[in-house]
Amino acid sequence: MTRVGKYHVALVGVAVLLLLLSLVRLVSGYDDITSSGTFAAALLLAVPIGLAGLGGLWAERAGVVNIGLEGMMVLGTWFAGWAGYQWGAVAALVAGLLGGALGGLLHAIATVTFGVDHIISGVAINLLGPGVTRFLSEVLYKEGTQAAEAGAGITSSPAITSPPPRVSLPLLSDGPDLLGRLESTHWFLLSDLAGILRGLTHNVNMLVVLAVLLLPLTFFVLWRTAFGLRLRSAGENPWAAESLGVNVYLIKYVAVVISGAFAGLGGVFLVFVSTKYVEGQTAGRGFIGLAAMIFGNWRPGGLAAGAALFGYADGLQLRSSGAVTSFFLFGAVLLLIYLGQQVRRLLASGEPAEMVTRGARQYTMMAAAAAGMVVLFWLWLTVDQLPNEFVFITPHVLTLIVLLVASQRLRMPKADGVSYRRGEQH
Amino acid sequence: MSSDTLDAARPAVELEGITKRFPGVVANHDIRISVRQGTVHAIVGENGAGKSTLMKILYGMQKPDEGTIKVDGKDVSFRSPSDAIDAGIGMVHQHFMLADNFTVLENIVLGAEPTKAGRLDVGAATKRITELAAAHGLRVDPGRLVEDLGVGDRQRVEILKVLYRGARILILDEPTAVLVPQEVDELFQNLRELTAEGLTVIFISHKLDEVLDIADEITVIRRGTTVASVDPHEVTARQLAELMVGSELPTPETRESTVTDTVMLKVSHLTMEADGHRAAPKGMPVERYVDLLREEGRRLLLDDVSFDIHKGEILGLAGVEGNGQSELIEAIMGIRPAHGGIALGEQDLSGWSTLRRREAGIGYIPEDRHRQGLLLEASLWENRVLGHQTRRPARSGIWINRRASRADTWRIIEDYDVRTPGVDTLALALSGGNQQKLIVGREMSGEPLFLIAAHPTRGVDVGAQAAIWDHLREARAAGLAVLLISADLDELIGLSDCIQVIYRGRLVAALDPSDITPERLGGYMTGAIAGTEES
Amino acid sequence: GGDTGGGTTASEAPAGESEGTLKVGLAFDIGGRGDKSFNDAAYAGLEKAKTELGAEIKELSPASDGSNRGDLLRQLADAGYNPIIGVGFAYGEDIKKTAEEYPDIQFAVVDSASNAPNVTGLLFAEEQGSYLAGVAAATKAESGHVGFVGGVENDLIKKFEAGFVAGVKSVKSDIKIDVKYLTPDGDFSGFKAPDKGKVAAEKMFQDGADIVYHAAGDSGLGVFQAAAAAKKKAIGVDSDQRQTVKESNLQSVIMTSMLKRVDVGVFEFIKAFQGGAKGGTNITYDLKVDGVGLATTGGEIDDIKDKLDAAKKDIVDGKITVPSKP
Amino acid sequence: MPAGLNRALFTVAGAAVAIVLAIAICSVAIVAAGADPLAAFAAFFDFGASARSQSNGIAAFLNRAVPLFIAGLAVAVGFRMNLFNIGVEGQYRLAAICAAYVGSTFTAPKPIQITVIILVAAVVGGLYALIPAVMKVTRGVNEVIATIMLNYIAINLTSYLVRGPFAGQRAEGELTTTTPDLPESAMFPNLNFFFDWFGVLPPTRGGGVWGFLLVAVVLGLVVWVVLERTRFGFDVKASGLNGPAALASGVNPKTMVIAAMVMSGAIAGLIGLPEILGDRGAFNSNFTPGLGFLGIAVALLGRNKPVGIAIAALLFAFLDRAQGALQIAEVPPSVITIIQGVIVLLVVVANEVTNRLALRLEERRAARQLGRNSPVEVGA
Ligand SMILES: Nc1ncnc2c1ncn2[C@@H]1O[C@H](COP(=O)(O)OP(=O)(O)OP(=O)(O)O)[C@@H](O)[C@H]1O
Ligand SMILES: Nc1ncnc2c1ncn2[C@@H]1O[C@H](COP(=O)(O)OP(=O)(O)OP(=O)(O)O)[C@@H](O)[C@H]1O
Ligand SMILES: [Mg+2]
Ligand SMILES: [Mg+2]
Repeated sequence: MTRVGKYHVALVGVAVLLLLLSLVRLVSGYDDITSSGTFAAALLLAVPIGLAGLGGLWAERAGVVNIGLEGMMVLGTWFAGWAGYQWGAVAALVAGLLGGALGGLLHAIATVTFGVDHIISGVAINLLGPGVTRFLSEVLYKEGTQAAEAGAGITSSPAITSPPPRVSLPLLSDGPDLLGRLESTHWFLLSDLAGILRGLTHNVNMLVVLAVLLLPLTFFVLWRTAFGLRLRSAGENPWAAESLGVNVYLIKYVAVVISGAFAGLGGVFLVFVSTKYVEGQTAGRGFIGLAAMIFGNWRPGGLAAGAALFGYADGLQLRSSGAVTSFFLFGAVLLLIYLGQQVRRLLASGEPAEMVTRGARQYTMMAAAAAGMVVLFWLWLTVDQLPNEFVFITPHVLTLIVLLVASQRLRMPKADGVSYRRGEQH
Repeated sequence: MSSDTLDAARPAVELEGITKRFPGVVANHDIRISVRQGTVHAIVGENGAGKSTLMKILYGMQKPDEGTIKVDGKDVSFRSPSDAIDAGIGMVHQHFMLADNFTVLENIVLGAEPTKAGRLDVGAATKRITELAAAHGLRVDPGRLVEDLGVGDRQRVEILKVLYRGARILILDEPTAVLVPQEVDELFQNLRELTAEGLTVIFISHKLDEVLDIADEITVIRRGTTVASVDPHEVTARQLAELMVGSELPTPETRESTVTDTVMLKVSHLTMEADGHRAAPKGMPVERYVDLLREEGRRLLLDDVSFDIHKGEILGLAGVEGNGQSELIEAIMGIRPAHGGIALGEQDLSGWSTLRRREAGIGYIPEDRHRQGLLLEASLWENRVLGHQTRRPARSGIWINRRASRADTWRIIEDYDVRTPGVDTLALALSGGNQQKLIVGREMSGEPLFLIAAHPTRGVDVGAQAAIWDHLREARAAGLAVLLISADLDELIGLSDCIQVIYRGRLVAALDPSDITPERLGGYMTGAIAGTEES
Repeated sequence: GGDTGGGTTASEAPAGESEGTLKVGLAFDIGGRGDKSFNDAAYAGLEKAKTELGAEIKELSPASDGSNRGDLLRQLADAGYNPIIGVGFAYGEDIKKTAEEYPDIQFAVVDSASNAPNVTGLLFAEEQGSYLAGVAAATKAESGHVGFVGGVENDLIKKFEAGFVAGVKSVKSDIKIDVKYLTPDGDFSGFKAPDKGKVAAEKMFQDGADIVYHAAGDSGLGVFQAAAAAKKKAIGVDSDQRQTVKESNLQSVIMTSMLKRVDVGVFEFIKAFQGGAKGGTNITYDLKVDGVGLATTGGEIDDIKDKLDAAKKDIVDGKITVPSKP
Repeated sequence: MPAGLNRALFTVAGAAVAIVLAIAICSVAIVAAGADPLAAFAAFFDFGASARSQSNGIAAFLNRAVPLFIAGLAVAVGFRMNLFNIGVEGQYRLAAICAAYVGSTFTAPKPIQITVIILVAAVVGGLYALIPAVMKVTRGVNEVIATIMLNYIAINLTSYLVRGPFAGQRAEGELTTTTPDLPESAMFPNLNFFFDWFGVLPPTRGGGVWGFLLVAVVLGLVVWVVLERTRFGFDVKASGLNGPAALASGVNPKTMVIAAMVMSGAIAGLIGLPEILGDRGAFNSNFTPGLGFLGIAVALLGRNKPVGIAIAALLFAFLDRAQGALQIAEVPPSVITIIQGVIVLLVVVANEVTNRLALRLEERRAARQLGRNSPVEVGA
C-alpha cells in the first residue's frame, strides 16, 4: 500500500470509530463514552504509558529489548519527587529524566558492553529500581530528617513545590468554552467530537503537551534524520552499520540511555499528577508501555494508539464502570461490519471458481464472527453491571484481541534483542 | 586492461609484515602484498588461509598485531572502518551486509548521509546514487526495499555503497559466490571500467578461472602467509590450485553411470503459492487446482514441478538463486506446504511431517549450514543427533542414547576426516569445512534412500571439496538417489547424471551434462536461452 | 478455630499487676513505618508506650510481598518480646498460628478478631465513624449528591463504604451516592494511585457531587486534588489529614477526616497487658470509646456539631446499628 | 570430559567474583546509609540466639526457597527454547486458587487428596499457559506481551473467584477473603523429623519445614532428566539454540512451543502449593504474590539449569530470610532487594565474560590439538 493509501485508510478508520462511539453513546445513554472528562482522563492515563512506550521504541529500534522500563520509571518517580520537593518542577523534570537515564545506562552497560541477554538485564533492573528507591527512602526520608518534616515518609516524598502550569485552548475549551457548550447539547456526532476535542485541550498539564510533542519529534528524529537512520540500522543490521563506520556501540548506548530517560519522564509525569512521589505508583506501566509499543508495531503512531487504548479504557472504567458494558454493543457492531464486508465480497465475485479457492477457513471465520456478534449483543442486553474485576481488565483483553487480529502484520526490528559484538558475525 | 598502464602504476596499497593472531590461531603471518593502482589484484588461498582476516585488517575492522599498512604511499593506522573509508578504502564483504528492511538508498547512504537542516536529504542522495549508478552501469532503484531484491541486485547495492563513499580502493571478498556466469560477466565488466578510471580492486575468490580472467596480478596465501605472487598469464588454474594447497587438484567428474531403472523419488505437479498455502478443496485433482490458481493470477513460487530421480542417480538442479530451489527443497522436506505429490519409492510422502520424511529415508545437506544444519553452541555429538533423534543409534526409547551417539560421532570423524579434538567440542570451534564434513557424515549415516545436497561444497576448500565429492559418488554407486543443487556449475555438470534447470519456479529444460558448457547452462538459467527441452 | 468473638470494649479491659521490663514487639503491614498513615498511627501508640510505660520497643516491617509476616512475629517472639502486635487484618491468620506456637506470649492484631486464647483482637468500628462522615457529608452537600472512593475493594474498605452510605441515607434517603473502587481485592496498587483517585473523584464532582469521602490511602491525595480543582470538599480518613497533608491548597478542601485511632488501640493494649490483661477477646474501638470519630481541625463541621453528636449518641446508645457490609 | 569441566569451573569462579563484587557494592550503600556493613552481613548469618529461633530461621529460609525454585524451573523450561514465559505470575495464582478450591470440595485419603490437588494445579497452570502458546502458534502473537496481559487478567480473575464463586466461610471479624479450608488430609506432611534426627529442636514455625520440598526436589530431577536426557529435551534444546535447524531436522516448532509452554505453565501451577498445602490450608488474599517475577530472576541466575536454579533459589531465600534480622541490626532491609538485583546483574555479566573466556580456551585447545597454529614456512 502506498503512503497516501495508508494515510487515507487511517483517516477512514478513525471516522468509522468516531461514528461507532457516537452511536453506542446514543443507544446506551452513557455520555461518558465520549465526554470531555473521559478523554481528559484518558490523556492523563495514557501519557505515562506512552512515554514508557516511547522509551521502549528508542531502545528496540536500536536493537536493545528493554523490559526494564518499569524499573527505570520507578527511578524516575523517586528522583522527580526528591528533587521536586526541594527545588521545584523543573528540577523534578531534570532529576526524573536523569534517574531514568541512569537505569538506561546500567542496561546499556550490561547489554552492549557485556553482551548480557536483554531480558535478563531488564529483569535485574526491575528488581533494582524498587529496591534502590526504597533504600533511598529509608535513608533520606526516615523520621527526624528534614524531608520527613516537610511531609515525607518511607512511602512518599514531600509534595513538589511548584506544580507545572496548565494550558487550555482559548475560546474553544476555555473562556466562552464553545466546545464545552456543544458537548453538553448531546447531539449526535457533533457533541462527541466536541467532547473529545475539549477533553484533549482543556486545562492540560504542560508536561502532557510536551509528551505529545515527543511523538512527532521521535518520528522525525528516527525516520527523517541521519542519526535516526544510524540508530535504526543498529536495530536492523548492526554488522552492516559497523562496516560502514557507524559506531554501533555508541548508538546503542545513546538509544538506551534516551530510552531510560523517556521512562523516567513517564515517572516524572506520574509525580506531577500526584504532586509527589508515592511508592508503587508506576503500577506496571512500564510493562504496559512495552505492550503498547508492540501493539503499535514499533512505530510512534501505533504506539500512541496503543497507549490511547489503555488510557481510554482505564479512564472510562474509572469514571463509569457501567459504560464498559456498552462495548459489547461496540464489538457486536464491529463484527457486523466485518460480516457485511465479507458477504459483499462474496456476492461481488460471483464466479464459482473464486468461491472454491476460498476454502472452508473463511466460512469458519465468518461463522465465528456471527456467533461472536450474537453473544456480544446478548451480553449487552442482559448484563448491566460487570463485576469490577472484569471491568479492570478491559484494556488488557482489548489488547489481546487486537493483537490476535493484527499480529501477523507486526514487524519488529530484525536484530532486536541480539547481543551484538563488534567484529563478530552473527 | 593493458599492460603498459599496469607498469606505470604505483602501489595503492602496501602491506608489510602483517601478523594477526587469534586465540590459538595465527591467521596472518608476516604477509607482504603490494597492490598497484588501477589494477585488479586477486588474492587466493584455501579456506581459513587468512584472506578475509587480512582484508578486515586493511578495512580497519581488525587491528594487526604486527606490520604496517601504507595507502598511496602513506603510513596509516586504522582504528575503525570509518578511518579506512576516509582513506578511500571500501569493502564488499564475503556475506551481504545489508539491512533488509531498509531501502536501497538508506543502505547506501548509511554512515555517510547527506543532510540538509538536520534532515536526511533524500533528494540529494537519490540524485547522487542515480548518477553513480548510471556512470558505472549499475542499475538500481533507490526506493526499493532490499528484501525484495535478488542477489545480483544486492551485489550491485554493495558495490554502490563503496563507490558512494568515494572509495578509490575496492576490496571484494568472494563477490561471485552467489552469482551466475552472466552476472559475473557483468560484474567483471564493471570492475574493468572501474580500474580503467584509476580505481584499484582487491579481489578474492575460490573460482580460479574467474581469478585468471579478471586479475592483473595474483597473490597466493597459504596458512596465513604469502607463498607466491604470480602473473595470471603465466599460470593455469591447476597450477594455481596446487600452489594453494600443495597437492593435486581433484575433479568433480562422475566416472560411469550407475543409474538404475527403479524410481526412488517421484515429484509430480509440485506447486507452491507465494501468498500463503491454502489446501485444495476435497476431491479436486491437484492439476485442476493449479490451473485454477494460474487463472486467478496468483504468484507461484513453484509451478507444476515434476521429475523423477532413480536409484543411483544424481539429478542436478541448476538455477539462479531465488528461482524456487529453496522452496523446492523445503517442499520435499515438508518444511513448507505445497500442492502436488511427492513419493519416495512406493510411499506417498505428501502430508507427512518433516520428521516422518526423514525417518522414511531422506537426508538433507542444507544450503546454509549455520542456519539449518548445526547447533553451533552444542557439542559435535549433539549435532550428530540432530535430525536423527528418533532413530538408532541416537535414540533408545524416550531417551537420547548418549554413549552410542558419541561412538557414532567418532565414526563420522574418522570416516569423513573431520578435524576436531573430540566429540565434546562445540560445533562453533570447528572451521567451516570441517563443519560441512560433519554434516555430510551425519546425513549419510542414516543410510538414506534419497539425499538433498544443497551447495554441499560452498565455501569449502579444495581438499575438503574432493572428499565430499567422493562420498557422494560412493553413495550413488551404492544406490543413493541425490538431488544436487549448486551454484558451482562445474560441480553440477561434473557430478550430475542429468540436469534440470529451474527458472521462475518452473523446470524449463532437462539437459545432458556430458554435452553442456557452464556458459550455455547459464543461458538457460537466466532465461536467455528459451526452454527448448533437449535430452 | 479459636474464635471467641468477644464484644467487650476498651473500657472494660481487665487490669492486673505489672511484671518485669516491658518488651513490646510490633510488626507492620506492607509499607512499613513511615507510611504517614495506618502503620505510623500504630507506631505512635507504640512510642507512647515507650515514653509513658517505659517499654522497650522493636518494630519490624515485612517484605514488599508480605510473604514473611509470620516469620517476623516469630523473630520477635524468639527475641523475647512480649506482647507482640501485628498491624493489619492480614496478620490475622499468622497471629493465630504464632500464638499457638508461643502460648506464653500475648499477641494483639489490629483490624482482625481474636482467634486464640492469647490473642487480643483490636477492632475498630470504621462503619460508625464513616456513618458520622456520611451524616456530615449529606448535611453539607447542597446538591444532594456525594461520593465515596475506595482504594481496594476488600472487606475492610467496604466497612467504610457501608457506614458512609448508611450515614448519608439517614439524613436524606434520596441522596445520590457515587461509589468507586480503584482496584479489586488483592491488587493493593489502589492505595498508591493518586492519579486514579483523581480521575474517579473528578467524575463525581463533574456529575455534581459536593463532597467525596475517600478510604484510599495515598490515592486520597488525588481525591483532594480533584476537590481543589472543582472547588468542592473532601473527607479524609484514618488520621486528621488536614494536619498530615502538607499542601496548603489541599488542606482547605478537607472538610473533616474520619479518625481511626490505631494509636489509641495499640497503646491501650500495651497498657492493659502491663496491667496483666490476657487475650482471647476482642476490644472494639468504637464511637463509645472515641476509637473512631471525626476530626474538627479547620472548624468546618462545627456548625453541624449538634447533629453529629445526636447521631453519635444514637449509635452509642444502640438506637442505631450501623451495617458493616454494603 | 575436561571441556565441560573447564566450562563449569569458569562459571563457578565467575559467580563467586560476582557475588563478592555485589557484596562490595552493597557495602558502599550500607555505609552511605550510615549503618555498619559488617553488622549487616552478620545479620544475614544471624539466625538468632536460641535453638528454637535457629530452627525457625532455617525453616523460613527453606520454605522460601521451595516456591522460588519451582518458579525458576517453570520459567527456565520456556527460556530454554527462547520462549519468554513472563506469565508464570498469572499461571501460578490462577492454578493455586483452583487447586485450593477443588481440594476443599472433597475428602479422600491423604495421598489421593494431595495428588488430585497437585494435578489440578498443574492442569490449570498448563491450560492457562496454553492460551499464549496457541496465540503464538496460530497468530504469531508475541508471547511476552500476551503473557503480560494474561497476568493482569489472571490476577483480577483470582480476586473475583476468591470473593465470589470460590469464597469460603470466615471467622467473625476476619477480613481476609479466602477459599474454603482444605481438609486435614490435604495438608502435606512436614519435614520436621529431620531436625529430630540431628537432635535439634524442630521449628515451631507454622507448618515447620514444608514437605513439598521433596516434591520440588523430585520435580527438579524430573525436569533435569527430561531436559538433558530425553528426546523431548533434545528437541527443546535444539529449538532454543537454532530454530531453523530444529525445523529442518524434523522438530515441529509449533508443537514445541505448545509443549514447552504447557510444561512451563504446569510447573508454574505448583508454585503456590507449598504454601497452601504446607501452611495456609486455603488460598486467601494473603497468598504470596510476585513469585513468578522472582522466578525469572532465579532462572536467569541459575542459567536455566535445575542445579543452578536450586542454588539461585537458596541464595535468594537466604537473603530474603534476613528481612527481620537486618531491621534488628538497624540496617535498611531494602539492601536485600539491592543485593539480589546486583547479583543477578553481575552474575550474568560474569557469565558472559567467563563464557567467552572458556570458548576462547576451547578454540585454542582445538586449534592446538590440530596443530593449526603453526604457520608453514614457505618462501614467496
Ligand atoms: N574473529 C576471529 N577469532 C578467532 N579466529 C579467527 C577469527 N577470524 C578468523 N579467525 C581464524 O583465522 C583464520 C583465517 O580466517 P579467514 O576468515 O581470514 O579465512 P579466509 O581465508 O577468508 O577463508 P575463506 O576462504 O573461508 O573465506 C581462520 O582459520 C580462523 O580460524
Ligand atoms: N568471529 C569469530 N570469533 C571467533 N572465532 C571465529 C570467528 N570467525 C571465525 N572464527 C573461527 O574461524 C574458524 C573458521 O571460520 P569460518 O567459519 O570462516 O570457516 P571457513 O573459513 O569457512 O572454514 P574452513 O577454513 O574450514 O573452510 C573457526 O575455527 C571459527 O572458530
Ligand atoms: Mg572463512
Ligand atoms: Mg573469507
